[in-house]
Amino acid sequence: MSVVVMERVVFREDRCKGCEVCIAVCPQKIIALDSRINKLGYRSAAVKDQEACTSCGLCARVCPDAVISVYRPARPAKPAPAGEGRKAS
Amino acid sequence: MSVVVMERVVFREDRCKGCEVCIAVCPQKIIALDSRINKLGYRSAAVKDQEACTSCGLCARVCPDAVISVYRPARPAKPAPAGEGRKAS
Amino acid sequence: MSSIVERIPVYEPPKSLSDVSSHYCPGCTHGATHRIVAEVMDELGLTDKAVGIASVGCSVLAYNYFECDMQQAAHGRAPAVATGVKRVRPELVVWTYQGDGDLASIGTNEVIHAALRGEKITVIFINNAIYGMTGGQAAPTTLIGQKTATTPFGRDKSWSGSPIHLSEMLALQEGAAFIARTSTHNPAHLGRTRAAIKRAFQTQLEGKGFSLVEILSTCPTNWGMTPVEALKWVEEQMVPVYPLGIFKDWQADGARSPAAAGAAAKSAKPAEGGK
Amino acid sequence: MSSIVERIPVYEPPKSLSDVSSHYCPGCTHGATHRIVAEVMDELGLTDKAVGIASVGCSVLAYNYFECDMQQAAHGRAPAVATGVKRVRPELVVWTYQGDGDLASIGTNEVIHAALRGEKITVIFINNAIYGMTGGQAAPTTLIGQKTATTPFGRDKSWSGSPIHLSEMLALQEGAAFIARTSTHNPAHLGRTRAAIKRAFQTQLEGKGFSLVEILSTCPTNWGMTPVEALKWVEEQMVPVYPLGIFKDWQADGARSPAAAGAAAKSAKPAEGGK
Amino acid sequence: MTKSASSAPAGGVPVLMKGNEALGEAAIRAGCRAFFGYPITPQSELPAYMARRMPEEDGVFLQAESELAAINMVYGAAGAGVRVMTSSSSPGISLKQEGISYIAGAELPAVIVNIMRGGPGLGSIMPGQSDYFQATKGGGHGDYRLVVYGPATVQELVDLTIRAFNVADRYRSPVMILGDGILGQMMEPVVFPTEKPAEVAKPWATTGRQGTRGRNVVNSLYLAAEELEAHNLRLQAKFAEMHSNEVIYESIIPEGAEVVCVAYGTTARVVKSAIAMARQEGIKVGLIRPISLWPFPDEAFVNLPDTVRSVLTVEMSAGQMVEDVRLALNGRLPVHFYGRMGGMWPIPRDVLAEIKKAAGREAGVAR
Amino acid sequence: MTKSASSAPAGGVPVLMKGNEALGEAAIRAGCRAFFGYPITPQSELPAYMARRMPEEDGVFLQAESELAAINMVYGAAGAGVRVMTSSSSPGISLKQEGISYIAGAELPAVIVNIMRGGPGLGSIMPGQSDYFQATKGGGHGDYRLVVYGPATVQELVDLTIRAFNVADRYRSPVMILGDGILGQMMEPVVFPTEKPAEVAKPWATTGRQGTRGRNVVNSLYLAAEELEAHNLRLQAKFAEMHSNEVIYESIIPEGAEVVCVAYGTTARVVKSAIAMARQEGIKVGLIRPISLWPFPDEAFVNLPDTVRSVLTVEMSAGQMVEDVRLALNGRLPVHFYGRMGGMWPIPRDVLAEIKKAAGREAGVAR
Amino acid sequence: MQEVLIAGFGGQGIMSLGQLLTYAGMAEGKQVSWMPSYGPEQRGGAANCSVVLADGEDIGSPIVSEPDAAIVMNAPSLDKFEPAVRQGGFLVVNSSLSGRPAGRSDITVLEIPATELAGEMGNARVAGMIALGALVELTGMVSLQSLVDSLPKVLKAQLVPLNVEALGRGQTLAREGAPARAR
Amino acid sequence: MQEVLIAGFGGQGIMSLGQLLTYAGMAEGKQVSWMPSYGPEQRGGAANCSVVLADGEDIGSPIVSEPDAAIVMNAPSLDKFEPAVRQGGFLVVNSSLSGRPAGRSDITVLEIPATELAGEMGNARVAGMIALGALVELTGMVSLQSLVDSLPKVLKAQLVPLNVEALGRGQTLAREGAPARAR
Ligand SMILES: Cc1ncc(C[n+]2csc(CCOP(=O)(O)OP(=O)(O)O)c2C)c(N)n1
Ligand SMILES: Cc1ncc(C[n+]2csc(CCOP(=O)(O)OP(=O)(O)O)c2C)c(N)n1
Ligand code: SF4
Ligand code: SF4
Ligand code: SF4
Ligand code: SF4
Ligand code: SF4
Ligand code: SF4
Ligand SMILES: [Mg+2]
Ligand SMILES: [Mg+2]
Repeated sequence: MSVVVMERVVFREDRCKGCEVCIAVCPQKIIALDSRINKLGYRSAAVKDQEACTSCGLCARVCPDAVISVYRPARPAKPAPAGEGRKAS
Repeated sequence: MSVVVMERVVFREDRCKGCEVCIAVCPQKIIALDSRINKLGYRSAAVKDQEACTSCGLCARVCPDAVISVYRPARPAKPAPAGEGRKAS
Repeated sequence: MSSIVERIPVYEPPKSLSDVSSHYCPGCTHGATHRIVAEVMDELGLTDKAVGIASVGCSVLAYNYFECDMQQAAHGRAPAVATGVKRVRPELVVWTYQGDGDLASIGTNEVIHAALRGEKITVIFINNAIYGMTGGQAAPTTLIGQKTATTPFGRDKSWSGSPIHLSEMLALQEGAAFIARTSTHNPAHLGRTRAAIKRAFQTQLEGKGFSLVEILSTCPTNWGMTPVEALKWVEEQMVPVYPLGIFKDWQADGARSPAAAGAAAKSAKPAEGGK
Repeated sequence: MSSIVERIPVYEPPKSLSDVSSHYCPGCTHGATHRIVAEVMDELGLTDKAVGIASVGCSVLAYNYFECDMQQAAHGRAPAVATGVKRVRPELVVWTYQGDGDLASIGTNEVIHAALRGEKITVIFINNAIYGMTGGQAAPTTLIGQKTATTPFGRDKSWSGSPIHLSEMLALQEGAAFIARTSTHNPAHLGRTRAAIKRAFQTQLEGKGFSLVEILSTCPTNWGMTPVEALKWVEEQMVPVYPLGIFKDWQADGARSPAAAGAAAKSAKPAEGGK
Repeated sequence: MTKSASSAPAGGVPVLMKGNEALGEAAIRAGCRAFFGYPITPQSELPAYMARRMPEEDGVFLQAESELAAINMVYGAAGAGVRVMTSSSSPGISLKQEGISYIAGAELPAVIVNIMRGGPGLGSIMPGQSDYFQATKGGGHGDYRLVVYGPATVQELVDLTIRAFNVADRYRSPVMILGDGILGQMMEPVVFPTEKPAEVAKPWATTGRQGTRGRNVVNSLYLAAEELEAHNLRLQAKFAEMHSNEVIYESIIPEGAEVVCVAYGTTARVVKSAIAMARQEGIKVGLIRPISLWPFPDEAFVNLPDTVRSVLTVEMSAGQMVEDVRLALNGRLPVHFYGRMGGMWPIPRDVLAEIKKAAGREAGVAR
Repeated sequence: MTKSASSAPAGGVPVLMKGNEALGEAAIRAGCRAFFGYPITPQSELPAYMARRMPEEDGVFLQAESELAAINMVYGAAGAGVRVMTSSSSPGISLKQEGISYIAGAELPAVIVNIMRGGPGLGSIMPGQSDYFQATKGGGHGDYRLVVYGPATVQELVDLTIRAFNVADRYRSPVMILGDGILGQMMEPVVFPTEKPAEVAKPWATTGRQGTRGRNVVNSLYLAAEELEAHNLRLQAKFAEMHSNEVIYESIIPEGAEVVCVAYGTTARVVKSAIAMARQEGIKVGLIRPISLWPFPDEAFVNLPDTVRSVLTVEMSAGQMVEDVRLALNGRLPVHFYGRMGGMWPIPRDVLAEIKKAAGREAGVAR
Repeated sequence: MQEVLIAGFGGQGIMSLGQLLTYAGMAEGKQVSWMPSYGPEQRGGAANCSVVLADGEDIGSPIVSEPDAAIVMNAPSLDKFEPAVRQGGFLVVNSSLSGRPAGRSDITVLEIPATELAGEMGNARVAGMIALGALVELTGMVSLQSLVDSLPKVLKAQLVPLNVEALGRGQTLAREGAPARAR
Repeated sequence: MQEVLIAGFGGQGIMSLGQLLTYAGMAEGKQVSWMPSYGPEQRGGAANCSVVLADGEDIGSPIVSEPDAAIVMNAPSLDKFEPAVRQGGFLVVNSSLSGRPAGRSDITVLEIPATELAGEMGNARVAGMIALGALVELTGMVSLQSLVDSLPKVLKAQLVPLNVEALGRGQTLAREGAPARAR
């Protein structure tokens, strides 16, 4: 399957419980709850503006339901803040 | 009942288990095991020389079976060492 | 399946975490901690040689969420169950996942004696200051004044005592090789939690003795807060009562060596008494 | 009955001790400690308002040896039984008498949580490094290398861990108001034991919280020694492993105040860890 | 959600309450002055209720660190002479078995509540009746018996709880309320009595000598076998007395009954519904509902009419009380069994089908 | 004093051993590789023996901090796929009830030894048989059964211990050895087998996935009632299979027997002595000796000769197994009972007197 | 005897609805019982309760397996309980979340977009009250007034007015039979 | 079948005596059993053991209530077990500690001042061996040689010679019948 390269943040929306923790933590303030209810009965979180994402990974690191995967472009447009990558903690 | 005044140390011999702890602790080395066996089946300890007793109370304080009572004369011949009386510990 | 990917993963869910939706409430940090444990298992390559022991509490279904072999233990007895596994299969990496009701109330004896014996097991201890699963009763970790189903007027120190500091007590045990308390209230602390869990597993891998990480956690449902409020409550209310840090670390030199830490802890006795 | 007595008692058996021969082995310090507890009961006038809780161990028959009301508790549960009595009759003086198997093995949970709650009870804790009554098995207090029925080759630290220091652990609890460790190996130490027991009862009388005195004791029978050798073994082998002293004292100022003692004990954590 | 009552419900008039909460209130009205418990579903409303109400009554509510601690706190408090209760559900009751044996051995009055769930092991939190053996035959060690009540309605739960305290004191013996999870969770109107509980003198209790008497001792140890046997004979005499005096049951045997059902607790209510359905189909069916599970109402099985062809026992278990039914009948009638397990409950339609089998109205025989 | 063997006793030839120690050796020869226990009289020689012998066999002996810990260590080790045992005596076995229910619920093979003493409560350290109900009816919560063996000689203790491990593995179920204190303490010559135990594959055990399979889970929780019921039905099917296959008993019914005695364990030996005395007085008496106490040998009671007038059950209890005897007979014969309690044991002369009563040879009827 | 089942998921106030009906029945002098049933989740998950109302006779089983009347507030509840309703009985369906129309023709079915209507009223949590108002109107098992009078027993005072309104809304819908399909 | 009871107090080596007899019986090819009984004390207190020896037949009760032969080493044991000895049986009494002479005339009684004699031999603990040597000589239940051969199973090697001597002493006393009162 091919992947849309420019999606830095991918939400498995049917796993989201709408807890809003990712929303609170995102430095870019680009996550919000969807209006539609997923099959768990919750409004899922989603990123409104993929372009604004810095791939900082904070949302993924706080999500209690492993909903979120974060990527950065192979040649990063904006480099992710140092020390916040997966191997860095 | 009248009491024999000169007995500074009184052993309830039928309670003694012959453990020899009082013997080990007596500074005057005047306690020894009797040869006869008491009704518990043990050789009881007894004081050989009441005169030599200083009423120091150590034997009574170590006896695990509350066998021993210690007295001093009303007008003490030799005063008991300070701080070893019943109230002192 | 394969595709030309022009992006590099910064974060992807760990493979040791089962690909299922959990029963945890929205925002409950049980989920985040599960994820972190699974990350460490991935990193250290433990999935194939680990046996996890789920306890009785909200995390009872942990046996559905981790990809390693799992056992489900009776309430409070996970350290005993882990001992049983580890003693007969010392080559395995055995760990427990326990709540504060499970570990700090009914199961205090089992965890203390496992630490005493220096059992080479790793304990993940979720301190959320409450009994989550049974509907929000007081735990020994409940804060003074905190309202719960069984302290409806707030925990009263003169009646129920003060919050228990189990990590500090365990650190006194010579058999305890690594004891730390961390928190989940923000990404930085989640990172420290991950580091502590990793060190705890390494402690076991290197055969050094008992390891435990106490993790300050939320229970938004029974605290009656939103998940975000709950994280803040951890930071503002719990952290001051439960100091974070490493209480015992076999790796560290100086004051952190087991003997020194024990000695430091034992220094509570200043002088001979009596008289 | 009365007679003209020309001698003054220096020492007479206490009235709170029942006038019967005990079942204890020759030279066992259970007897001496019983006597001392009874002396303190006499001195503080407790016989008419005390309820003693006998535990399961050689001292199980303690209910025959003290003149106050007594209950006999299940193995390890004396602090829970004492809690039951004290909570419903707070005007009584409630105390337990427990061995190290009873208190430091099967009953660790009950004593820790009684201390945590600050139960206003007094615990007399007999540490003789062995299970006396059942014929000399290892206790958590057994010394490294000590041979017992269940450590026939000597207690091996790598297998069974190191001796437990329960008083130090209990001193960390805020609810614990007086915690001390004393010994029975000579008259001076018996005197300190008496002083500590008195202070423990006073702690309860003044409503300050949980009090406990750990008393290093002998078991000549299961140690395979004469009583006199056994006392020497306490002095030479046990005291170095189990430091004597007061670990917590609500009366004392400075480092001995509960908060300070707790803080000192908690200082085992030197720094935040985990990156 | 029910609003939590900030004070006692009125007596003498019906109030709608959850079984678990009504049980707590009943205990308080019976003079219970101490409750020691540990949370477990499906009985957690009971400790929560006690946490609110006990302080109002100057009573003690204490959440123990474990079920073990709770039952031993009960031992202590009972020994000190107050009315005391503990409650739990199946796994927690298993943990209390040693303590229950001690309480029975030391002859202490106490009330123990088991709101049963599905087993074995951790099982589930759904209702069950599979702790009947444990309750009635002695889950603990040694020869002892508990009076065990199996209430079927919230009102009966209240009435039996009050009775339990009285019986416990009368015999100096622990009494168990054995309810299923349904009873604990359901709401029904209930009327609380207005009378104050009788004061019971307990000269044996460890209340401190207070200069008025010799030492009291609470104990279950008798090192000499002769003494322990004598103690046991005394206990057995007491159990025999309970057996004569404390049997309670409900028996409805219509004339011409073909089948008699036996069931207790909520199951008996389901069976009643099934019996009503059977009646409409022209099948006459009786019901024996043991209320005291121990002592078991053997006498209810003595003079069954000749029309009765067989007996059908229904339980939320794999078949436990059915043994007592067989013992009571001693071979006089065939005994069928229908059980649901693991948190499932029987429904009237299925019970009706079993009744028909037992009546020989349909092919097949219940196992 | 016996000198402690520093290594295993020889196999194939008689050696004189204490019951408790022989039991330990039998377990080792059955492939038991882990023992978790806690001291209690009158079984303490067993852990002490294991403490000496296990290290020689590269096995695990660990003194747990409590009986609770011990039974849960057994759970862990059994779940990890090794043969494992624990032992205790009455009060300690009560503490293990929750754990036993978990082991049964999670379907783990394990051997649990109860060397019974006098009860209830702390009771005494003298021998008893008053934990029969607890062992056979389920002292823990939920619907489960243990296979329970009641050996009568040290040799049988050895043979049944070995059998227990095999049966436990075959059914993935805990098996209990229910001995009385006499059996644990006495010495008799015993012959140990020389064969090695069979290796049993346990593909379900949590041995680490090792890259070879998916996750194994050991568990007794089934939150959905439907699933828990299905699990229970599976368990019940297994118990039914045990009931068909695992009954063992000894039956000696002489021609013309007037009375049949029923007894297990050491009591059965006393009864044998009494039967010999009765024979000398011309009274023919039979014996049914249940060896598997659960499953109970109902079948032994089926074809008793017409000459038998009544059955006499003898126990060191207030009457527990007697209920199973009555269930097995289902009213066909009157059942008498003679019991001693609290650490007392019956002696042959007194049993003889009860036999005569049961035979109607003397006035008075046993209760 | 009226046997009622109310089903949905946690958070929909299912239990309070049942309790309200129970209080109302009690106020009218009926025998009553209420019995909850939950899934394992602390939040969310399936939830239902049984209510039995009886005149005179004692209540047998407090667990309703064949309801005379039922409210189903979501799709899984519709699937599970529609078939259980006794022939000739009543079923109120929350069509906002039921996923599909009900299929039974031997019972009276009333479908109401209750969650949407509640949303319009400003609080999605009153959806159940709308359904209950409708059910009571359809069946007459208790009077609406009894429900209204009992509201303070299950709700905080400030919530009462909105819930009275919701009950009324349901009553009206049932009277109008629209958008119900009463067959 | 020979049923033997050996009684005294803790510390007199009662249990080892019984075990020795059991080993000896086993060595002679008999069925054997040994069964101890203690008081609650760890040290001191009453102690007795039952030994059953049988040829061919299985052993029933391992607890001896009516012994064919008994040794009583102190006064309480004499009081308790003298009446129990089967008519025509044998009783060896340690007259050093028995407090009173035995009273039965329907059994063979041998009274030996065993503790004193043992003291003369240098170790009070061999008193029991003297009594056992005597009992075996009186009854012939096993040979003295079998006892001697079995001694290493119950004693440390260095104690064997003294105990052989004690057994022999008992044998001699029984042969001589003095100071025994064999009635
Ligand atoms: C023996 C026993 N007692 C009580 C329970 C009920 N119970 C289930 S979970 C739990 C406590 C949960 O609290 P905690 O351990 O803090 O875990 P959390 O749910 O907060 O994560 C209790 C008491 C049980 N299952 N078994
Ligand atoms: C539940 C239970 N487990 C075990 C025992 C057996 N038991 C009796 S006393 C004892 C331990 C005694 O040791 P300790 O407490 O140290 O007292 P000591 O005899 O040394 O004074 C044990 C394990 C018991 N009676 N009950
Ligand atoms: S990766 Fe960082 S910036 Fe991007 S959505 Fe997540 S938190 Fe916001
Ligand atoms: S943190 Fe996870 S579960 Fe919570 S809202 Fe964000 S994506 Fe959803
Ligand atoms: S009082 Fe002192 S001197 Fe006198 S006998 Fe006792 S120890 Fe010796
Ligand atoms: S200390 Fe006491 S028991 Fe021991 S020998 Fe002296 S008097 Fe006797
Ligand atoms: S109840 Fe609390 S601890 Fe349990 S899952 Fe919900 S939020 Fe988490
Ligand atoms: S066995 Fe040990 S602890 Fe027990 S009475 Fe004897 S010497 Fe004291
Ligand atoms: Mg918690
Ligand atoms: Mg000890």
